[in-house]
Amino acid sequence: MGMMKHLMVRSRRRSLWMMHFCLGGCNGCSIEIMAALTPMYDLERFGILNTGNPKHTDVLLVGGSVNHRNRRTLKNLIDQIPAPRLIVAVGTCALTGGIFNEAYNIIGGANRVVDVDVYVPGCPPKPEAVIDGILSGLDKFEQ
Amino acid sequence: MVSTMPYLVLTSILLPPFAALISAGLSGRRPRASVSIFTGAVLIALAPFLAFAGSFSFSTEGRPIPWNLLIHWADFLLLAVVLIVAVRLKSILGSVFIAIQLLVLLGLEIFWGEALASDPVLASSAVARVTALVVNIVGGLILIYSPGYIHRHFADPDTGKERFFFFFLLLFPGAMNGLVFSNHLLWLLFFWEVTTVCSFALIAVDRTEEAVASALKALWMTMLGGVALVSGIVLVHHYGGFLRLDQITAAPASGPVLLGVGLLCFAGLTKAAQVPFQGWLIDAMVAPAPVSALLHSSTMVKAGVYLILILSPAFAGTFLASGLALIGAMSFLAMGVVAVSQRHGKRILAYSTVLNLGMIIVCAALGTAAATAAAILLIVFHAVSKALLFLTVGTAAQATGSSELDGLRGLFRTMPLTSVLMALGLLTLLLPPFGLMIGKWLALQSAAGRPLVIALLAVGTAFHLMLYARWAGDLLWGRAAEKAGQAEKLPPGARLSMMALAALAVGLVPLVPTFLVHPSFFGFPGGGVDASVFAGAYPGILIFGALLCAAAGFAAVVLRRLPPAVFRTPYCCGAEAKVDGQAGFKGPMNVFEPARFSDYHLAGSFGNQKIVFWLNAAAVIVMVVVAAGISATG
Amino acid sequence: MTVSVIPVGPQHPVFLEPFQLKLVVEDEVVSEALPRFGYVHRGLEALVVSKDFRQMTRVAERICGICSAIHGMTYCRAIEKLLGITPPPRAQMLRLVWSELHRMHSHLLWLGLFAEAMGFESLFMQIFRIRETVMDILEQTTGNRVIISVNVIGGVRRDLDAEGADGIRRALKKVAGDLERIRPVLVDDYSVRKRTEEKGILAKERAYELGAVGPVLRASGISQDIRRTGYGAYGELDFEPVVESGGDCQARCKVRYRELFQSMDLIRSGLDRLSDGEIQTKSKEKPEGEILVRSEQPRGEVVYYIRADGSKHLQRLRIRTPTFANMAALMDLLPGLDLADVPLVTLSLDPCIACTER
Amino acid sequence: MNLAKLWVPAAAVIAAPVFGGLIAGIDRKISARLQGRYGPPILQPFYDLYKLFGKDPLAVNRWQPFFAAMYLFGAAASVAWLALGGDLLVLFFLTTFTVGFLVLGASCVPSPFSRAGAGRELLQALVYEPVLILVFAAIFQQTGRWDAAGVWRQGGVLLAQTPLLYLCLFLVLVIKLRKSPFDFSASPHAHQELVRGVLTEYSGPFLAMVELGHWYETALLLMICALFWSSVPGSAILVAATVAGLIFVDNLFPRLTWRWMMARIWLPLPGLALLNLIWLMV
Repeated sequence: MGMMKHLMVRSRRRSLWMMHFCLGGCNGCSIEIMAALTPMYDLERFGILNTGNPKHTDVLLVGGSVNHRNRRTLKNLIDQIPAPRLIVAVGTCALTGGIFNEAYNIIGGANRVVDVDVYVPGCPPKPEAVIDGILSGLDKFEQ
Repeated sequence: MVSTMPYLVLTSILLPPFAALISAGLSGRRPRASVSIFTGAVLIALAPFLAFAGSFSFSTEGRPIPWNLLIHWADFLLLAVVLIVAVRLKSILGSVFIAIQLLVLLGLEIFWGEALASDPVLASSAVARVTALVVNIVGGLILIYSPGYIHRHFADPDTGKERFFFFFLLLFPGAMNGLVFSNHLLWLLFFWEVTTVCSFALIAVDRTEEAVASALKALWMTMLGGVALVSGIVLVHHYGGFLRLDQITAAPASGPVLLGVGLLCFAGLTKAAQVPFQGWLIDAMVAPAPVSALLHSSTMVKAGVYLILILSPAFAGTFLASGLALIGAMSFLAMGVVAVSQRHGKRILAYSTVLNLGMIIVCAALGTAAATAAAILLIVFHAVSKALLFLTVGTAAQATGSSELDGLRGLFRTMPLTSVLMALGLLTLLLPPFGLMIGKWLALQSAAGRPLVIALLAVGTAFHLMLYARWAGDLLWGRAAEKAGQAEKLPPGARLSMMALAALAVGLVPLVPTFLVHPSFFGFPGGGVDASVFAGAYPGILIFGALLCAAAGFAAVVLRRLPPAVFRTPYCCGAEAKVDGQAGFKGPMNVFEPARFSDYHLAGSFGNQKIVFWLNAAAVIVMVVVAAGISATG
Repeated sequence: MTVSVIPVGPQHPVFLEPFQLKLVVEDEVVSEALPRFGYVHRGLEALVVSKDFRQMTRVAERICGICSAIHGMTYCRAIEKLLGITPPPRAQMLRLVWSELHRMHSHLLWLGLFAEAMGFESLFMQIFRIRETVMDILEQTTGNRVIISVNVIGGVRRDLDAEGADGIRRALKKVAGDLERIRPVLVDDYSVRKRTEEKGILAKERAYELGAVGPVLRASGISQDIRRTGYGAYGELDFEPVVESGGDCQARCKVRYRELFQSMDLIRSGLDRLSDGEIQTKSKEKPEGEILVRSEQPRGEVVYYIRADGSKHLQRLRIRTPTFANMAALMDLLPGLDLADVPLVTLSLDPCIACTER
Repeated sequence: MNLAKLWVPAAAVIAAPVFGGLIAGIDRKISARLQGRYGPPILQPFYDLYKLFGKDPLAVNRWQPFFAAMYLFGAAASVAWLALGGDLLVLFFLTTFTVGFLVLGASCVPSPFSRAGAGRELLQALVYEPVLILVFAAIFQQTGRWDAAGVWRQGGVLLAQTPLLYLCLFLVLVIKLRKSPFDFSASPHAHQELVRGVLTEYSGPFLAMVELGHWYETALLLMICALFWSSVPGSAILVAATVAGLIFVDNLFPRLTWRWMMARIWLPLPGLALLNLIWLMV
């Protein structure tokens, strides 16, 4: 049993299917997440695969700040991600609302809607930072 | 046992008309329903005896009743009555074909007269007994199903429509029993005409313009078959001196006799609604569900393939056989193509009937032991599955008001039992280890040596998945509403017959080699079927079936225990919303859009009427070439 | 009920950004398309009330990550005009260099996404590899990859030394070589042509009527490029707008592909003509008045309207982005398309929702 | 059927997913290298699968996971059937069973993507099913045997007489394994208009079952390929070459549309197969 569990933790750490959802932001974080998939950074060597479907997702990368319309969408998406899951807020907007925090339509960072596991700062964070953020959240799967 | 056989057969032929007369004399729904259910039950009880009690024959010689004379005059009378009806309904083609038949029959009577007696008039060949088994069991179940349906169908019990309906519905199985046990060709002709008339009456039962038009279409097409049948009899009798089926099938025919056999087969093609005569059967689905079930599954169309199958020793290996195989394979492919573009459930089933009959005709034409076994299996299992489907679709249509595929979507929510039975029916048409698949397997195997035929069959087979699988999936859309079971109130007769048909469709499978096509029960034309046909594969299929049951049961038990929290809305890109328990999404302007998805019908390419035209033209060309070929070689 | 309704978005793998397209399809042919916006709306034009006009430069850069540098430059140009100052020539030329680098990074991103929308995974990867060279230049010369924040009111924030300029030249040579290598696949391959040729044709007249801008308009055969108005340092350089006549996805792809080379030419000649001197003109004034400024973004013409009353805060900031102008064309193109071509055609207009919704 | 030989299908049922998973791993690695990336470890598909089994089950309704289980059962049963040396035509119907339940599972949910994926899966089946039948008919034509065991024992290089058929079979493989240019029903890559097509609504262990079923299907098709050069080294070479071909084709093409497939592949494919069949008979 212990061995099976060990193997499960190992598998979870090595196989992360990700989805990114861009909330209200400048889109720069999405671009950098995209770039992280490509030859220079190659997320797939860590077993991280881009799926784009919440039902297949282990890691949700949220970029941008929450507004009144996309809040519902984010909730819907989170509801369809099976546990155990990792939620990573990427970029300043997703952390705090960023430069737009004072705008009338902005509620704030992603943590206003979901429990965020890892925060990746930067405007936008570099692909290395995104990778580092995801990988540093892996310990969540130990439990 | 053997001594009682003639009485059993006569009962099976005479009880239905007798019951029909009684029900016509009765007033009130309940008594008529009782007669129908009782007749159905008796036929079902009779069926195993008819099938397994061994061979029998019935001769007219020395009987107190002049049977031959009776049949002849009854035939004249019948045709005369229908002629009057056809003329009154202004059906030119119908009237002409009936008139021709009358004239030819008259000619037969005048020229040959007394010589037309030939015994035994009734006999039971192997194919006949299997067909009788199907006719009586499936037909009986449909009789049991009918009252519940028809009482809802006709709002007013006293318009006479219901009386009319039950009269012909009850008459039908009797005519079919007569047809399959006929050995004498003129007897066969008589029963053949009775089934034609019954189907004509039953299609028209609603008396709507569409129903009458469809009935008249059926009438002229099948009456054209009647003309071919009569002419075939004349040829066969004049050149071969044959008047009985056992004489014709004793040896391969040639020359004009083969042409006569060809005409008989042509009659079979019209009855089995093969191209270019598919039109009447497709339109016939306007009739109430029990009628469609009866026409499509057990009776009318099976008469056509029965005739071709039983004649197969007479044309084995000839040019005619190749022609028939081609026509059958063309029907098989083309009807699949056309059916894909349809949206109407009953229409799809109608096309599917034609294509299955096409495959049976291919088997009959191939004539090998395996092919014959395939034909038998296809006849049996197709009848059961198709009856189940027509009955469930009818039930659903009555409850929901629609038999369009789009209307049946998500039926599981409101009618769990009906929808599951319907889905099962669809899967039995398609998947292993069910009977139709075994039939298709043997058919494909037999056709392997003929590249064109197997190519047509191969391309056609692929359409079946598209026809049935998506439909079955559609039915089970969504989750069962609470108390759906109570809401789905079915009449007991309907529930019983649908369940019985489903049980047959599944439960007959293990009986195939030992029972349905085993030589010890039915010696087959073409040398008989032995176990080698199934060598190796069949036990494997059974093991597969057993494992399937085990796996399905296990999965069902495990999945039953899934807690409700497991169920989530389907993915709609984060815009998911639910209104009144219906899944969907919030669209532009914040408007709720319920989930809607219609199947791919490819109406633009496959549903094109031009395809049908060219197809009919091709079929006519094949027929002309075959006729010319036979004449030339003769 | 013979039709299907398909929601594409707000979260859909094909689009990086959240917006919704409700597609009504029959046998996968679109008969009706309706968009829904608002998922990225931040209301940042209203931020002028809480941020002063210098801070607004940073907000303007964050309207959109892909057009960031040009947004910042356009905003700065508008304020500079209100202030009545002119940036030094060196700053103007550096703005041009970074704008064109940004255009390259945007076009390369687009080419990659376009390949991915066709399901051409390997081409997507190759293009993104080429793109990384451009990203490296941006990082080396400005310190950031996407939001480079080089523009300030009155000039630029960073200078470029000779070594940096040589670095850019070397990198561009590599990019040009790499781009030449993918040309046969991107433009001539049978299967790619099958997916892109005659898909989503926007006729010349229709493009004009619908007010399309940028590469979309140029792919329909209309030669229009705001850079030709000669703002900034563009007046010093000689170039012709890239025009294709097909009006289909392939034409739009070709326009952007050729514009990459055009941008490289502009950068090279810009670097060659880089004059010595200051990189910033200082001013302590507050802006006052009304101004309308246009620039050519990677997606087309962007229009900034600013009204200021001489205080620290602007009175009004209004931006018309190119994607907004092209949206009408998109809605015109979608009906009649195959579902499989919807992502491709939508992407071929290079929609930038973050710009559009602000 | 010899009961003592039941260990063969049992072993095949265990080995096939390992084989299928390895093929998937190698495919991902080589594809990554072709795209200039380092790529995941070869064992990555197994990590993925095991992880999926450990995730929370989510479903839309009870039918969906049931059909997933049936799909897996069908795929495993087909492999067992072929390993047993069973009848090839029956094997064809078993593959119908498999894909049928995949389609059922995808179409029993009110999700436009899954439903459209099911529709496309059916169109694919329309294209490859005739070819499978004709391939089996040709094998019978050549060897006189319907049973796979007999065909294998017969030995010989079937490929020599059936190059066109093998080409058709290769295209079937491309379609069946959802490789470009035919990866439109359940693309393994993201950025598809139908999200993941037929797989969209599956998640966690149910997705794992479907994935496992797909590995069985991969193994099955490669086993059919192996019949064309029925000797151990020969079939190994053939299978390796075929897999390599698949990976290259996958990376060389964008995704085309099913309309293109129906227009350009649907009838030419059985036509080509028929041509080869007639050639065999002459």
